[in-house]
Amino acid sequence: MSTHHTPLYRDTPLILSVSGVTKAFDGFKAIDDLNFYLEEGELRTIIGPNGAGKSTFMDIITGRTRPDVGSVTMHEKDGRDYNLAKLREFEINRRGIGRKFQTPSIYKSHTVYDNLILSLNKKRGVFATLFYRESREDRERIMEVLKTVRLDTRANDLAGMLSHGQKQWLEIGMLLAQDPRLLLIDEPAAGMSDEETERTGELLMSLENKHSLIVIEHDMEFIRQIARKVTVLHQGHVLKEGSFESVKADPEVIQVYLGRQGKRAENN
Amino acid sequence: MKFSTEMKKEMGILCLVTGLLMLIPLFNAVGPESGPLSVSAFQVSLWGKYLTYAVLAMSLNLLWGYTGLLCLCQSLFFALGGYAMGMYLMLMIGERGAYKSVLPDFMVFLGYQKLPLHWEPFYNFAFTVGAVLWVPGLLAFVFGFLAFRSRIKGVYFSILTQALTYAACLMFFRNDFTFGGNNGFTDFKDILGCNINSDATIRGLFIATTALMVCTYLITSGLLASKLGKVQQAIRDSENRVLFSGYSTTSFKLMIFVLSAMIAGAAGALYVPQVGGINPSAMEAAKSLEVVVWVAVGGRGTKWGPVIGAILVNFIKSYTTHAFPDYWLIIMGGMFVCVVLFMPDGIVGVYKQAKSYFARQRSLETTAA
Amino acid sequence: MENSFKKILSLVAVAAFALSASTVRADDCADDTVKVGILHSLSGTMAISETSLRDVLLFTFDEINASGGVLGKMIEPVEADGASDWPTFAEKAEELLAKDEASAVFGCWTSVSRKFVLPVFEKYKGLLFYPVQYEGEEESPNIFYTAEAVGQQAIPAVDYLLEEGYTKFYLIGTDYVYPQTTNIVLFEYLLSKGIPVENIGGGIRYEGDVAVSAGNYTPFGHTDFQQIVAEIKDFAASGDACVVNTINGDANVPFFKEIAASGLTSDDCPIVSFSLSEDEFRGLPTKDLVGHLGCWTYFMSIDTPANDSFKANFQDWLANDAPAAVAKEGRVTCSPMVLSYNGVYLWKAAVEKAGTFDTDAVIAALESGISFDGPGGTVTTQKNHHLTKSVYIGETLEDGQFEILEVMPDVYGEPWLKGTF
Amino acid sequence: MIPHFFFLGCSGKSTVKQWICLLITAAIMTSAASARDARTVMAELMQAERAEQAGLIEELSTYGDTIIADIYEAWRTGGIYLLEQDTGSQLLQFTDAQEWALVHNGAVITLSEAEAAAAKKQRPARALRKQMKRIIDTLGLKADNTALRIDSAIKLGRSQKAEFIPALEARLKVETDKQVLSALQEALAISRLANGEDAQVVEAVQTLKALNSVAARAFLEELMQAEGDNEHADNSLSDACAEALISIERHMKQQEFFGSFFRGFSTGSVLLIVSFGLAITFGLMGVINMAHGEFVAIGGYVTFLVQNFFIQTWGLSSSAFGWYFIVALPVSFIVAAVIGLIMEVSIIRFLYRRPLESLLCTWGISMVMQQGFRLIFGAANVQVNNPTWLMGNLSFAGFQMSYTRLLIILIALVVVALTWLLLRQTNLGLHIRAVMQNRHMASSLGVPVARVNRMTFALGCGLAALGGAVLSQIGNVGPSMGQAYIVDSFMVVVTGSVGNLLGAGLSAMGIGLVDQLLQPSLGPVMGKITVFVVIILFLQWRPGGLFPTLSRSLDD
Repeated sequence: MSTHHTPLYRDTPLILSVSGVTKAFDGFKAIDDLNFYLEEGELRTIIGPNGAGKSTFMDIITGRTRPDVGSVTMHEKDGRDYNLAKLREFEINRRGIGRKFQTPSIYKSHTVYDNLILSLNKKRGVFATLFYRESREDRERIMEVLKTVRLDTRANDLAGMLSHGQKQWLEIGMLLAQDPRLLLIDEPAAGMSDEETERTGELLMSLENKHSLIVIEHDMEFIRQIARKVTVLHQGHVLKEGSFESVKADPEVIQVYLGRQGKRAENN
Repeated sequence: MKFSTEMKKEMGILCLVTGLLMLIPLFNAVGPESGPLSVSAFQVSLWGKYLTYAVLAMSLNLLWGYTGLLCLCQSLFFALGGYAMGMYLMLMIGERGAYKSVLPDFMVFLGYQKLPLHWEPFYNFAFTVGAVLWVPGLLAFVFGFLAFRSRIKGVYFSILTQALTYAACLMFFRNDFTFGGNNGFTDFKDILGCNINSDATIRGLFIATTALMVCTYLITSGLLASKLGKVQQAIRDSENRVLFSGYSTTSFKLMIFVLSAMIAGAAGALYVPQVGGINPSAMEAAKSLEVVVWVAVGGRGTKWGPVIGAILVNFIKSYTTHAFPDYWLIIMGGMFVCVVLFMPDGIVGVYKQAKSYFARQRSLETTAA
Repeated sequence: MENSFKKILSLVAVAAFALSASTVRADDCADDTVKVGILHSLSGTMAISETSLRDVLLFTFDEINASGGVLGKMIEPVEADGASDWPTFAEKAEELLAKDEASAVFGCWTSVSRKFVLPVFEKYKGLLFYPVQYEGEEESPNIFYTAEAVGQQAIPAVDYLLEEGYTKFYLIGTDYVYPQTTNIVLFEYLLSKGIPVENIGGGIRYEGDVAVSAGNYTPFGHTDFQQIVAEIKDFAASGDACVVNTINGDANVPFFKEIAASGLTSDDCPIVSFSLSEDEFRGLPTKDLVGHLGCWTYFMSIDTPANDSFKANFQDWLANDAPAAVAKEGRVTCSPMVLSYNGVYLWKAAVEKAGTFDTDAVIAALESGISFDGPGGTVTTQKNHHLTKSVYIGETLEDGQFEILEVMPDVYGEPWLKGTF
Repeated sequence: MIPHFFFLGCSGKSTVKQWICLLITAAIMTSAASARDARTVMAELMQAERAEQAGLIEELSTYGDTIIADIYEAWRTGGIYLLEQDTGSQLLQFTDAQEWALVHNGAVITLSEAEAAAAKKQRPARALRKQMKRIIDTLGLKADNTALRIDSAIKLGRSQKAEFIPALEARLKVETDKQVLSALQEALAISRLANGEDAQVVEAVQTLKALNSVAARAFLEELMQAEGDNEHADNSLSDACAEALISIERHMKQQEFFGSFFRGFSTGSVLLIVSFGLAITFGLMGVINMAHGEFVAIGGYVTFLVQNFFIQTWGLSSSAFGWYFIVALPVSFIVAAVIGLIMEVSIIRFLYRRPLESLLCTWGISMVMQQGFRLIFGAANVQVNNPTWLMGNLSFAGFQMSYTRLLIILIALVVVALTWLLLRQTNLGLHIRAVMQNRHMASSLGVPVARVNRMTFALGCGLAALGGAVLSQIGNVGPSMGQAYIVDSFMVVVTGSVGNLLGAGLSAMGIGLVDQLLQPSLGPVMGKITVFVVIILFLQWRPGGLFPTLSRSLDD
């Protein structure tokens, strides 16, 4: 695969390069000439006002939408590169990219345990699935994940019966069960209590270095808790990139955020 | 583990049902001539017909109940299986038709000089049985591949399948489509050398239908017990999640779709000799909707729901069309409305409903106490 | 587990209930009644036409019972709804024969329903009376066709049009066997009468050199005739053209409304219809149909004492004795109704001649030639299970009646006409 | 009446000669009968034997009196009576003014009740009517109505009778209306094909070619055939005919194409009107309304009842009758809306959270309603007559558009416009859109969700019935009338994207156009099949219909 978009200063191995990506819906550019690079094991937070193109960005990485222009490259550890823009969702997932959606997306008529079985990083073809037999290894792995997301006591309950926060965790657990290289997490703290939010933050931070993470979030407290490096998206391209503090102090970012928030305050 | 005990129970139920059904041909063969225990050939073929409907409902349940795909071309697959079997049966009439020709009557009638090429292989029973499965299967594969690949979902999928059914129905109504047009296939004489009207053949067909039902049941529960069954239900709950968990939902849906089409085709193939004919109205859009209604009445997404729904609805229809010919539509329609309003999970769900009702009562009592 | 156990219990209960309910035979015939089946669609698309036949049958049985029944036994009609669904027809036919042991069954309208019940009647050695004009090409030992064959409807009508000096014929019908057969027979007939092929409109399809289909065909329940009417208008533009219409049932309404809207009148281009009788006119804007033609073996306007008393008795029955479900207002009589009526009386005469209800004996009696002076004149059974009867050609009036233009007495019923011209 | 010997001299091959003979006959007749008038001849004709009729008809054709048309119309539609008395029989006309007039002189007389009862209705024989039609047609040349004049001219021309040529020529000189003029030219040319000199015939062929006369095709073909058989003739005439035919056929093809467009729009409008209600109940509300077809039928039946009310109150032939359709439109809307409201309150409101069960439930309701119609109105179709002002058609650039179809297109536009206004410009519309987008959010913002649901469902049902009222003008009204459209309606709504009214409108038009454009080449059955294939392919290309809704939520 082509690598000419890879930047020259590649000192730490990159896991993902997004270069020159543009995506328009009916003439409206949701993503506009976006460049974005993520290092192996990094935890990156993306912020930006509504309509900045955050979710579309994730859609493009995971193959849900195809970019009009530009390339999205995933770098394997062995040096091979894959153009994600050419792959379908499940193929991208099999390369090790997991995604958690804004609203919890789980299988509500399956038990928590079965939710995780389905997420295990196993062969996922039709016939492999048909003749799959559960091994002890698998069971242990599931119990381990369940402990990580603190759902070990609810393994046999139907997932639909869980609370909202627990559903969010279950979904994170499902991602972990896949053992992905890169996790994309869209607003994990939405709808959680303060305590739950904090625990979620801890969980995410514990994943850093083992996995690469991209987190989209609105909750500033939460971002402060977890943020190492923050990317600010605005009108489909990167407005600013840097530490949480430097971004927070940036006048342009303040303008983008406050300009809007000020208006919203008036409306209310 | 507890799976095995549940499995045993299930098998027990299955055996019991099969046993009960077997009583029908048994009483017909050796039972008394009259009295409440006598079973006439008419009843055997009638119940045979209900059972083919039950299998058809099960095939839809596999798609709609467990995978969440509301397919409105189930009657098309059923009819295709029926037509394949019908072609064999038409050829078996031989020279006993009205025109005393080796060609089926309608062909003589439409001026055909010789048998069309695609009819030739249907002299062979084995080929016919194959065709009963692969013709609907192939159609489902091609159509499903196109539809699932372009992510056609929900009601769009339903309407698309309905359009397919409608188009096929109009096609089969055409006289020059070599399948007999509106009159379809009727007046069969033999199947595998046995007189199709003899009691023994009718019993044989009934037993074959029961066997098909048992097979379908086993396939369904086998699937459900496997991880594939879990993926199937996961697709129903959250298809995108499955996709983002690395499963190619297209392949899974396609496989279920093809399987379901083949089961429906097999049911159709057993339906035709028991009913004595087939014509294109068997694949009308309304027929597919009827199947949906059977499944919904019995209980969608349950193993026995479709069977109970199909048999019950058709039994009541048979009874009321004879007993209350002017009012049966009102009776049936009223019944459907009541089912929806008072039994949201279908007939099979009534038990669960009752249980939760009593549980609530009990808890009320305890709190009161 | 408990759950599934209950499930099975309920299943068993349902099955047992169903089985016992369907097994219990109706009470054995009382000695003084004889069961006779009525097998028509009372629901679904065909109910529009068939319900009237059920009504007239009920009337006929009451009339016969009032005059002493058949062989001293009262007729006990057993009704079943075929629901416009052909497998249901087969099922109900079997039920009537196997369970109710009906001595004779009167019913069916569409050809396909007859095709579906035919094996059942042959298997149970039953007897069916079929009252609706049909394409012929059939002669079952267990069916009597009181219906008009092609030679008793289409051929006389075309003869009349030829006599009137029409030289161009447009054939249109619904795509099923009756129109297809009628039109191909007419096509052969018209050619034999020296009408050139280019004067026969609607399109002809050849299989090699043999014409296998003539005319323009629409699907069942077609609602949009704009294109076809435009074509007919072009066809009729140079005069002396007429239309032979074998469109089925409902679809005639949009067809004639389109014709009326296009300004094509019966003087420009008369339409002769084979599926429209007085009963269908109840649902058609008859003022648009004035002057168009019909051809049947009975018209309500026949001015004979037999017909007058038939009509009066029927209205009387509707007013006083008809069951609640029978529509009472604006009722008319038409050919299929009268052929149903004739069928019952022919059966009665045959039973009386045979002296028994035994089907074989009754069929033999019918084959020997039995006459009945019905409302449409005398009808006589033939050995080939069809009837010799008078054919009437009429013209539609604005009140939904026919004015009789021509009578052809005692036309022989011949089912095998294809390829004879 | 015509002396037989006249024909003896006419046994020559030339048709022209025959016509001359006829002309002479006519001239003699005219002079012989000048003392009589049209009324007398009509009265004689009514009582004449079959053998005498032909002569009287010929005689009648020499009169230009419009009274012939009046009396004939009365005769044809049953307004002429014969009163036989001892003193002799009298022919009477029962006039529109409800009076008895003597046919032979028009004097009004009074009859006693017994006499009136004894009078027997008279009707002309069919063969006579065909001939009478021709006479009436010449009268039509002088009619005030241009459509009648055109009609009459074309019929005269088509008869190819030499005796009409002078009448046509005379009219041509005074006629001012363009369309009538071209019709007259066409008629003259067709007549001259058979009656003219050789030069005139060639000229006539040229004229017909220039006029693109569809009616002339058969005559041209006939002429060409005759010329082809005639070995001595040169080919110029038959060549001219062939050329003219090609030109006419080409013109017809063009007309056909434009005609198909119009028919496509009209079919599309029908689909639109019928499916618009469903676009609301199913598209916006998500109720899979299988009873939609029965609401369409309610519209048809209400129209039938309104029509009957008008007939009972004012009579079928009164001018008031024409208004019934206009009254029926709002009435059917209201009746169905009320029934829809009752249904919503009693059943549908429990099903909003269970859309798939709405299918089963409304399926049941549809069965009950269908059989209900049969029990109330009978199983047969009921008769709905079109108001007279809807009969006939408008000619535009050579092809005809019937008033019914034009009205339907108009109603479709009005329905779309009104619905758009309702949804976009009113408070109720705002509420409807809010509830349909997010029930919970709307409810917590104080929108009266239950009421909005009721109103929306009633609106959808009312629109369905409106569709039924419109259908009553072009199709049948019966218990299963809605069933014929239910599949099409769902197809329209889904192809246009569920929940998008504009999409439904466009898809209805698209389906109508595709259907009508395909029909001429494929025939109705294959045309319809192809439409379904096109829809299937279209949804392959756009899996969410015409205007798919973009959603942020993962599973919708």
